[in-house]
Amino acid sequence: MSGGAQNLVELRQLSKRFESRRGLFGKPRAMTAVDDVTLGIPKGRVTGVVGESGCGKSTLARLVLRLLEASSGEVVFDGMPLGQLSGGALRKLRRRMQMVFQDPYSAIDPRYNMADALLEPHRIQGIRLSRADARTVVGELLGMVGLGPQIAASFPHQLSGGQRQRIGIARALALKPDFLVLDEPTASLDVSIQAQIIALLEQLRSELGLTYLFISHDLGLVRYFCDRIVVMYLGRVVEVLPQPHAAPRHHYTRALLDSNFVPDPKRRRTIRRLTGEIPSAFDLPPGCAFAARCPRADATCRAIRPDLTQTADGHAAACHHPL
Amino acid sequence: MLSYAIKRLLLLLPVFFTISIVIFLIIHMVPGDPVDNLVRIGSTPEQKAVIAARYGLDKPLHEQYVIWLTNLLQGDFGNAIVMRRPVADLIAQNIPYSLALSGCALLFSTILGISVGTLAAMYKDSKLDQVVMGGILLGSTLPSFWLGLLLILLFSVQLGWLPVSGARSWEALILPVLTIGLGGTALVARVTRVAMLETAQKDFVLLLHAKGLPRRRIQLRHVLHHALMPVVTILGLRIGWILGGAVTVEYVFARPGLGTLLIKALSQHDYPVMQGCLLMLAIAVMLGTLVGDLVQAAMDPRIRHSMS
Amino acid sequence: MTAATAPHDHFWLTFRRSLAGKVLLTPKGGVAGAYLLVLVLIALTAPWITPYPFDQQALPLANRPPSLANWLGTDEFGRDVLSRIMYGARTSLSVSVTAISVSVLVGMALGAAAGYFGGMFDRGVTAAVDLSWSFPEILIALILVAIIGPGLHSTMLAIAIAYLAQFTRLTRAQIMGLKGETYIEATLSLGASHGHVVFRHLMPNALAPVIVCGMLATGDAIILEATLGFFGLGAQPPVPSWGAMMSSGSALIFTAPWIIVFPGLAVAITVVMINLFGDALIRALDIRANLREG
Amino acid sequence: MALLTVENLGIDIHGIRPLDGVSFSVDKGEILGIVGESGSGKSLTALSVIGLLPLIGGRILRGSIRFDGIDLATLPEAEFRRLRGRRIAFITQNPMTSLDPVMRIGAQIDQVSMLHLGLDARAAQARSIEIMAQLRIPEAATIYHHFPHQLSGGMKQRIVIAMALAADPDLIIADEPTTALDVTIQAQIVDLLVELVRERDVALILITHDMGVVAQTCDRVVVLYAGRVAESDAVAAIFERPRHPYTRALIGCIPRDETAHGNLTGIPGAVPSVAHYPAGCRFHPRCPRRGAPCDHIVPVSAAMDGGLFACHFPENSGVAR
Repeated sequence: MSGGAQNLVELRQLSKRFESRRGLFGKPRAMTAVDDVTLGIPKGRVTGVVGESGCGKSTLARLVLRLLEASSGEVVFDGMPLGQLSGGALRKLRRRMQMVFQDPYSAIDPRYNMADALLEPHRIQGIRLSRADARTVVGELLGMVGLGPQIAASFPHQLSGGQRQRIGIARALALKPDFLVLDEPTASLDVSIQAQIIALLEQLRSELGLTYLFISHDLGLVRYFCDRIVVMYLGRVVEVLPQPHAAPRHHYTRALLDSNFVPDPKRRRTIRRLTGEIPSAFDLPPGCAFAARCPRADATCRAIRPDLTQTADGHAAACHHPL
Repeated sequence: MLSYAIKRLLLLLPVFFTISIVIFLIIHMVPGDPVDNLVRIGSTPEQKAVIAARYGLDKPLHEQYVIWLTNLLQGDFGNAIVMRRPVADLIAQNIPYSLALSGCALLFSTILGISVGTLAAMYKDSKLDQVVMGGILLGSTLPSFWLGLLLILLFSVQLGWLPVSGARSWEALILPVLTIGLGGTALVARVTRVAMLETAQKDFVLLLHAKGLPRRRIQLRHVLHHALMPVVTILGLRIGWILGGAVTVEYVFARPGLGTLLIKALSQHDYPVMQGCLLMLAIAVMLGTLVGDLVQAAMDPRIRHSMS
Repeated sequence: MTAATAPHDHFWLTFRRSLAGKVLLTPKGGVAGAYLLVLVLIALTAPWITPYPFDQQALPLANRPPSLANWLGTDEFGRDVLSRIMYGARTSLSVSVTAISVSVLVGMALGAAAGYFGGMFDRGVTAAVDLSWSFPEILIALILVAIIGPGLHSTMLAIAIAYLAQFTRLTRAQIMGLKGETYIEATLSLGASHGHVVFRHLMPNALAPVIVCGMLATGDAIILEATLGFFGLGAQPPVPSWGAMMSSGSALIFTAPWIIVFPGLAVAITVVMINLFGDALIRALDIRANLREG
Repeated sequence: MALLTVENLGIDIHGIRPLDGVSFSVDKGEILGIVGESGSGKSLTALSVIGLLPLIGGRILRGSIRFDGIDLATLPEAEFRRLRGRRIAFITQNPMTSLDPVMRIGAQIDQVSMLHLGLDARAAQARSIEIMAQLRIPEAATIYHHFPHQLSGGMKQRIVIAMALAADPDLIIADEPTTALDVTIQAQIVDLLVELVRERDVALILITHDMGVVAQTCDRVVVLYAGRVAESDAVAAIFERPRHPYTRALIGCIPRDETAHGNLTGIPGAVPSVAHYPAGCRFHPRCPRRGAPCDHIVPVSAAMDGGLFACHFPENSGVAR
């Protein structure tokens, strides 16, 4: 798509609808969690996806790894369309694409000690290890994420949140994948630990040449960590920033940026209110989903859904009146 | 609220039909020819033929069911084989006794259980709480028929205060109600206590304190309201418990009632009576669940709104 | 306690931290554990340790109150009540433990399948379970015994079926809850099969509450067995069971109350002890306290 | 004399002591930020000030909490209750769970003015709707009759704020009022709170884990670490010349536009739990500047240029490492 870098993963018109029904007599309703997303994830880079709750970023993360079946569209991983793979082939391919989860507290089975947790990926993939090899593998993985070998015998409840998230990362790396989906990996951690984990992820990426898809609600963090930023609102991609500090063209991205609390009292933001609430994903308006809250919205915006249009520099925005 | 009630009622229809099918099938699950299960032993082939024709036993099963159900809905429960009377009469005769017993026991368990559970929660870990917890343990573990016998032994035989059995006076109701009520009270008290303690941990209760409301008002007005919701659920769902208790207790106290009738029918293999009794109990259980749901909906706007 | 910890101390420390230690070292758990152990021993060795054979009749000695010769009195056939209670423990325990074990196993299989795979199967199971759950176990058991006929085996079957709903419901709820845990998704994302997820993660984690619930239900099953026996639908004479003893004794409540008081006491104490033990177990395992409300 | 002065506060909860020697003050028209990570004791500080420690089995061990001449630490519950919600209001962290789900929104706000101001139902309703409108709740008169589950998170938090304002308090304590909300909604709520303080001349204690929120809103800051005050100062001073190494590290944990790749490192180690507080300075195991006395001598709080800090080797103060 952009920047010349080859895409490791490509999403083509990916959509996911959830059907639900209120009670036995309620009308069935469809919620479109991810709506027609087309996106390339360049190899060896960090692609960030940012948005608020209900924007579909976590669903997108699961669609990319086919942990959820897409309603339509497809995901192509390194030239292989995931949707056409058989169950067995997909399970094999999972070695190459892994995920780090938001909640480190429930990401490890409470009955497993860390050595067992770290060896589970091998066991699942049917890789037999001798006792000595297993010990080496555990030691290496722990070392890779900055933990000492004594951790191997501990159980999850004996570890801090930061340590658990390191184990989560080590498990994801156990099978030497090329691609990691990071689903808000620091959202449930203290800020001092969040920064540690981000530093670790940066280091691992440069050492192992990994490709990341980084999901977050924190624009400040995404702007620091990512090479390219995808902004989502109510299931749709509204803007793709080719560089993290590119000036936003979509009004929603602007609003997100304005809502960011910069840790500098000398740069206090002037109070600029974004009125209105995020609408329910169940009954989306026909036009631009952001129209109800947008200061520039007019009749066109409310009636016609703007397409994601790209300019030469790889910058894309879905807005009738871009900034 | 009314539309909610109607919807809940409609939801019960499939349940009713399922139950009625199960009860209908009982007679076909018992070993032997269904006709033999519907007539007295030693009946003549002519008598058998009459019964078979009446119940359509020569027709396919689903037609038999339709006949049976149509009869039922017209109030025809069939004839008792051993007791030799219309089942409907037997039920009509016995049901007031069961209603009185179950109603009183339910009232007793609810009022006592909620009060005791609330007190125990408000004074958690105190002597009072420990006594209540002990009572709950005993109340929920003692076999009810044995408890009934012990109460008879104490109050009727030793002290001579109350009648041993029968249903001739209101005094005769006291011991049976007590016997069932203790188990029910224990159940209600336990649920109330746990629910009160859980609710007290909620954020909104902290905020009520922060608003400066008096502790007692928070406990009795806000926390208790929430604690009663699971109590109502349990009571609605397990109203059968009370009725089940009534079955054994009626037998122990030799009271007339559906339970005694059912046990009698069971031991005499009087299948039409059995079916009739079970159907009545099933309807009671369903109504119990319905009332529980409606009370819940009245107490919680989220439930009311969930269906519209 | 310095670096040189004696082996004895080490054992003690390990025990104190183990599950058994956490249960048995509480006052309630200890007393209940000791009682249950003794009861099981009595049930196992009853034929050799009872003062009299359970069926030794002596009509001249009928309906005797408790005495030195017959500590708990004799019944209407002059049989020793204590000996029969000890023998009855065999019946009551074996019936309830067998029935509940069967119920737990089948219920876990049904509940796990329904909870994990969902769909139509789940809806069917849930509907059946909800239906049967709102009827008291005693009623279900009575009907089943009425259909298949009285006796120990039908009692067992009736109890097993009567409690099936409870374990299916509980297991399903457990599995549903665990399914939402991140580690299940994490395991799936590693390419795990459904079998791996169910048997290596879901079932082991769902086990503890179901076992504890089964333990508590064993107490209820003893009552249920006794009730069926009381109605004359359980163990058939001359096999002694606690319920059957009370059934024959209920007519004699005015003249020989001991025939009915003591077997009932045996039921009551046993059930209380099972509950105390279960509570200690719940605390030691740190399971939700409201497990009991289903 | 400030409106609220907390001095040397220490508390006990079931035998553990999560707060130790906490001091700060706040005055009318001022926003005081109390910032810290999980387990720093910031929420317990709030509970101490509104006298709700007993609810979680805690009690004040030592120190004083002086509010407008009254010592709250020794005030009997009956009198404290008349202050709570009346002169000191509280805003909780999670608006989703902070309202009674079975009670109409309006009634929950009315409760406060009826209880504390003695208003009748009609007057209370009028007042509640007026406050709701001031908080820019659209169609306040309609929302008044709604139940909590009919509102979004941001709207619920406005209702919680309306409850806090219902009796015209002098001091508002907001415990992470925006943490559970979406980014754009967070900004709305924070702006609303700042506006309130400026317009109504109330004192606001804003408890947060987010140095960004502090920088954008507060006048003064107290940085808590493991139940003790690491540093307190005016907000500009704290960000310009942090003296405690923890303060500097905490600020450095938030990426800014100019933060270069690889410069976000976090603080090594983990936040200690109450049961395992280290001896001496509680930050010393994670501190880049630690020296000989740090692991056994508790640093005494020192004042400099209007700020306070508790460190043996402070930065920006001329003390050599």
